[in-house]
Amino acid sequence: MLGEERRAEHEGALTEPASGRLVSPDIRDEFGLETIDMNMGPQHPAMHGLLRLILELDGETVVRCDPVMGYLHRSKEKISENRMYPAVIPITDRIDYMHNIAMEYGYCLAVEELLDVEIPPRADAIRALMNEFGRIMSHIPSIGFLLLELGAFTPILYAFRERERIQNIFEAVTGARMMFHYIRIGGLKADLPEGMPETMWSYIEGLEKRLQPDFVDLIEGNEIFISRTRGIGKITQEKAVEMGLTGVPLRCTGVEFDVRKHYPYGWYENLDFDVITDEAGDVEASYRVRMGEVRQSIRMIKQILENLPEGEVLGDLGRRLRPNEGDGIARVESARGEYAVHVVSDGSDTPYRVHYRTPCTVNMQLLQEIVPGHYLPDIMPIMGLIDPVSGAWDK
Amino acid sequence: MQTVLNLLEVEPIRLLVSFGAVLFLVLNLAAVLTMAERKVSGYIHLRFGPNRVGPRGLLQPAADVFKLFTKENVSPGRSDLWVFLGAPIAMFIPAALVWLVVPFAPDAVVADLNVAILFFVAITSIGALGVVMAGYGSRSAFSLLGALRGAAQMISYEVPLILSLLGVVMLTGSLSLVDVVQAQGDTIWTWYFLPQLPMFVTFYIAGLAEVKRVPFDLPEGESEIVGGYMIEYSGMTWALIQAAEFASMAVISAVTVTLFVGGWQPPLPFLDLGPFNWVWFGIKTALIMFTFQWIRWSVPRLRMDQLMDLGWKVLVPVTLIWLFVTAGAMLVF
Amino acid sequence: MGVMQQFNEPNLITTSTDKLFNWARKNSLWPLQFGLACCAIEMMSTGMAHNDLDRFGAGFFAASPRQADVMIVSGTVSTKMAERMTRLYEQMPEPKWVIAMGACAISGGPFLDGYSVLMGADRVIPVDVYVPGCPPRPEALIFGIMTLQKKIERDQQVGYDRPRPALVNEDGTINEYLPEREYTGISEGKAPRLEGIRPLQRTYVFERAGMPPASQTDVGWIPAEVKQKLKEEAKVKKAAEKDGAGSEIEKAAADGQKNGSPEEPADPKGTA
Amino acid sequence: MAVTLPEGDLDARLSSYLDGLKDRHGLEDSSVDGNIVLVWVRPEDVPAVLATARETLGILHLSFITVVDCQGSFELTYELLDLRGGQVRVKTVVEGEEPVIQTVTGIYPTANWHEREAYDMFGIAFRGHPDLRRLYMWQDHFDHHPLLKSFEISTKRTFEGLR
Repeated sequence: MLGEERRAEHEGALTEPASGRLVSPDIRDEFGLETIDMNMGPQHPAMHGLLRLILELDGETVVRCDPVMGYLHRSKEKISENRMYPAVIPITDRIDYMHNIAMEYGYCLAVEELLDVEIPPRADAIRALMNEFGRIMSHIPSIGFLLLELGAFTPILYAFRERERIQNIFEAVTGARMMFHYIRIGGLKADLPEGMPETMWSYIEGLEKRLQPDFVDLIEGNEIFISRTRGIGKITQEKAVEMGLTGVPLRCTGVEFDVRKHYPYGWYENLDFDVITDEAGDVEASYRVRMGEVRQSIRMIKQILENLPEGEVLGDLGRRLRPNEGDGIARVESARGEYAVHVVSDGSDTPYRVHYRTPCTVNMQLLQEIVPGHYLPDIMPIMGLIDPVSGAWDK
Repeated sequence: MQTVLNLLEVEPIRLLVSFGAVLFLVLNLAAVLTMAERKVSGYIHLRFGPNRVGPRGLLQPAADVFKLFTKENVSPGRSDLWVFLGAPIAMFIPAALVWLVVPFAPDAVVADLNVAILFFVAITSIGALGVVMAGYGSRSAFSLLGALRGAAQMISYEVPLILSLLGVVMLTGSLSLVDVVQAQGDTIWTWYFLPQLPMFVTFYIAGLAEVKRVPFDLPEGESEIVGGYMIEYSGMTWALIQAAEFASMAVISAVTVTLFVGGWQPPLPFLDLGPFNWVWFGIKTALIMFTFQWIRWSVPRLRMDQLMDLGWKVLVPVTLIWLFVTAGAMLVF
Repeated sequence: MGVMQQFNEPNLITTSTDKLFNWARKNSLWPLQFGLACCAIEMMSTGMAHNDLDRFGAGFFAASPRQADVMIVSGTVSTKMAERMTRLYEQMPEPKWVIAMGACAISGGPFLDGYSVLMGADRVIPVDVYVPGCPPRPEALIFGIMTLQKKIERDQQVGYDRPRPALVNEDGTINEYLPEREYTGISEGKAPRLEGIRPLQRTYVFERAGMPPASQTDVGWIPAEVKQKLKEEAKVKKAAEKDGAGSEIEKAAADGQKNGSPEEPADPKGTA
Repeated sequence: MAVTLPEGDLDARLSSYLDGLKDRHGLEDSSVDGNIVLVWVRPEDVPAVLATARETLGILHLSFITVVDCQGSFELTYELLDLRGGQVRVKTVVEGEEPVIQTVTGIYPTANWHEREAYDMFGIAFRGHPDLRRLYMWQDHFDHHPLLKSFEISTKRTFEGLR
C-alpha cells in the first residue's frame, strides 16, 4: 500500500546519520561498547520550558531521542469548554506566552466566524498592528535564546531590552505587560491612547537603526556561531512538508507558506510584505528568516501607521453571545507557525468544544526525527530552530 | 621583631611563610575575581551588577563566601564519597602550587626553580585528574560526560601549550621563569610576544582551553550539560572548585605575562618603578584576565569535535612551524 | 541553624554569628534556573538588564539545584510536574527558600478548574513568600525577593524553623510533625473532584515500532495512595496466580494488554 | 528535493478537489463554501480519502485533527490545506463509546502526535498507529480521558450563573 511505502521511507530517514559519526551496532557489540541513557529535562536551562528528552547517547552522538511532554498541561481546552465565549480569551492568552496577541486573535476570529459579524476597519488595522509588535517581541528574544543556548550570554540581554520597550508600548495600549486580553470578540478593548501612533513610529525607527549594531553585527559574522549552526538540523523541503511544519522551520527550507499571505485574514489583505524564505533549511537559515521577518514586521507596522483608518473599534454585539450551531475555524500566523482554533458551538453560552492547533506541538515532532545522528550539543541549536514554547505545546 | 625577620632567612620557614602568603592571595583573588566577573559582565550587558552590599557592592564576594560556607554539603546517595570529596582538593592544589614559581618582582618569588617551566607544565596537567575524579565520583550521566570532555580537552591542549613554550625556552636558553623575564628587557619591543606572536596567540588560546573558559567551557557547558562535572557539588566543595577555576585562570594569565609580556618589566625604561615593579606585573595580569572575561561574555561555545580540530589541526601545526622558524632565525642571526 | 543550634540559650557568639550568616544569606540569594510557565518570562525579564536582579546579589541563576538557595516557582504547577518540583526542592541544600510567583503558583490561578493542575505550590513544598499577579511585574518579584531578605534578616520562619505540617491537638498543641516526604507526596484537593467519573474501561496497547519501552516514559508522579493501591493489587494478582484460579476473563485481558497485535486492538471488555 | 505546490485559479482548484474526491470515493455529503471543500465520509474511508487527497490531488498539509465528543458518537475533523489558499475539510462520525478508527500516519506522518493527542484526550484508538502512547497525561495512574463530556471538572460558568 502507498502508505506503507511512505512509512518505510520515513523510517529509513530516521537511521541516517546527520552530522555525527554513529558507531554501527555491530562494532558496538563486538567491542562491548555501551550507550548511555540520559534524561534531559524537564528542568534544564535549554529546554524552552518543561520538555523532557530521553536520550540514548553513543559517546557524544545521540542515537535516540524521545520527547516527553505534558509537564505544563494546563487543561486549557477543558476549561475553555466551561467558560462563556468572551471569558475564554484570557485562557488563550496563556497558550503561547511569547506571542500571545496572536493567540487571542485566532480565537476571536473563530468566534466571529461563528457569529458572522463585521469588524470595524480601525479595529482590524490595530489588531494587525499589535500582532506585528507581538511578533517582534517574540522573534528578537528567540534569536537571543538561540545564542544563549549556544553559550553566548550577551545577545539575550540586548534582546530583552527591546522586548522591555515593546512591553512598555503594550502596557500603554492594553494595560498589561504580557497577558493583554486586548482583542475582544467583535473588535478591541479600547482604542489607541492619544499620541500612541507617534510613539510607535519613533520606536520602530529606532529599532530599525538598532537592529544592525545590536544584533546583526554581533551575531552574523561570528565564526563560532557559523560553525555551530551551519548544516545543523538540516531539513529537506519534502521532510518539512511531510512533518507538517509551519512557520520559520518550514520557511527556512524554502517552502513559501505564510498564513498571512496565503490565507489572508483581517487587515493583512491590505498590506504589502514579502514572505521570507531561505534555501538552506538549517539553524543558521532559521536565524536569517527570523531576522528578515522582524524587518518585514517593521515594514508592515509602518504601512499600518501611515494609513490608520478612523472610526469605532468595538461593534455592538451585546453582552450575551450565543452563536448558532456550527463550526468556526480560523487560523493565524503566530511567531511559531500556523495557529488554528476550531470552535464548535451548540447554541449555548459556552463553546461545546475548543481545539487549539498550536504550531509548537506539531513542529516538535521534528525532534525525534532529526536529532538522532547529531551531537549532544547540537540539540540546543535545533531547539532554537524550532523555538517551541512550553505553554503552547502542552496546551 | 628582628628574630622573626631572621627566621625568614631560614629556607624551609621562608618557603612555608611565603607560600602561605601566596595561598592567602590566591583565595582572596578568587573572591575578587568573582566580583570582577560580575561587574565586567554588568558593564558589557549595560546593567549595574551587584551594588547593594557594602559600598558599590564591594562586599558581595564576602556575602557569597559566608553563605556558601554555611550551606549544607550534599553528597549524592550512591556517589563514591572519598573521590567525590577529594576532587575539589585535587583541583585546587595544582592551581595554587603553580604560584610557587611565578615571579612577582625581581626577588619576590617563592621558589626560583631552574626548571620552573617544567614544573608549571607538570603541575597544570594534574588539574585534569580532579575533573575526572569529580565526574566519576558524582555518579551522574551529566557529570560523567562533563568529566570525559574535560579530560579530553585538557590533555589535548597540553600539547600546543607545551609546544608554544618551547620558542621562549629556545630564545632564553633557560627553564627558569626569572631568567625568562630578565632576558626580555625593559622595553616593550624586546618582549617575546612580538617575535613569538604565533606562539603567544597559541599559548593564549591553549591557556583559555586549559582553564575551561568560554569558548572552551565544554566541560561545564551550562546550557548543555548543566555544569558538567560540578553539577552535584554544593556549598563549600563547589566554592573550592570555583576558587580553583579562578586561581588557574589567574595563574595562566600570570604565566602568559611572565613568558611573553615581560613579567615585572616596565614597558619603557623611564617607567621603571624600582621596588614597586610588581605593579607592572599586576597591571599586565589584570589586563589579560580582563580579556578572558571580555571573551567570555562575547562568543558562543565550540563543539567537542570543533575544539579538537582547532587544537590538533591548527594550533599544533602553527607552533611546530614557528619552532622551525625560530630555530632557523637563531642560526642565522 | 547548624552548629549554632546546639546552644540552647542565645549568647554573644551565637547571636553575632547568626547575624553575620543571615546577612550573608540574605545578600546572596541564588535562584534556581527553573522556569515553569508564563511567569518564567517575567522572571527572566527581572534578571535582564532593565530590572537587573544582580544588583541584590541574586543574579546568579544556578542551573543545578545543588547550588541554588531559593526556588522561584514561576508558573502553573501541573500534577505531572509536581513530583519533579518536589524532587528539585529536595535536591537543594539547606537553608533553602521558596517564592511562589504568580497566581498559578499560589492557588492554581486561572487554571484552578483544570484536571491536571496543582492548586498552589504550597500543597507540595513549603512556600516562604507569595508574589501575586498574573504574571507579576518584575518590580513585584524584586519586592518579593526583598521581602524574603527581610524575613531572613529577622531569622524568621526559615530553615528548620519554617512551618511544617503537623498534627495538631484540639487544644492547639502540636502532636507530631509529619515526615517531610509524606507531606510532599500528597496532593489534596484532587481526589474529590474525580469522584463519580467513569474510569477508563480499557487501554489499547499496540506493538511499538522501534520505540523505547513504555516504562521509561511512564514514570510519572504516583500519589502515595495510588502506589499503595497498586501494590495491593499486584499482591492480590500474585496470590491469584499462585492459586491458579485466576478467572479466564482477567487472564485474557492481561494477555491482550501485553501482546496486542499492531492490527487488532485488544478486546475491550475481555469477553473473548 | 523541491516540493511542488499547486498553482492556478483557486475556484478551479477547489472544484477539481471536490471532483477528484467524488470520483474515487463514495462521499456521504459534500459542499464548497468560500475556499473550503467540505466532505463527509464514512469512518472506514478516511485513510483512502486522505491518500487520494495527498497523492493524487497534491494537498500536502494536514493542519489538525479535531475530535468532538457528541455523547454517543465522536465527530472527527481532518483539516487539510494545499498551502495556496484552498482548504479541504474531511469530516466523519464514529459511533460508539469506545471508537476505533484506522490511522492516517502512513499518509500524513504529521498525524502522529495529533492522533496521540486524540487518544490521550478522548480514548480514540487509532488502529495501526506506530506509537500510540498518551501525549500529555501519564500512561499509567491517570485512568481518564479528560476531554470526554462525561469527565466534569467543575460547575459551568454560564451567563445565568454570573448573574
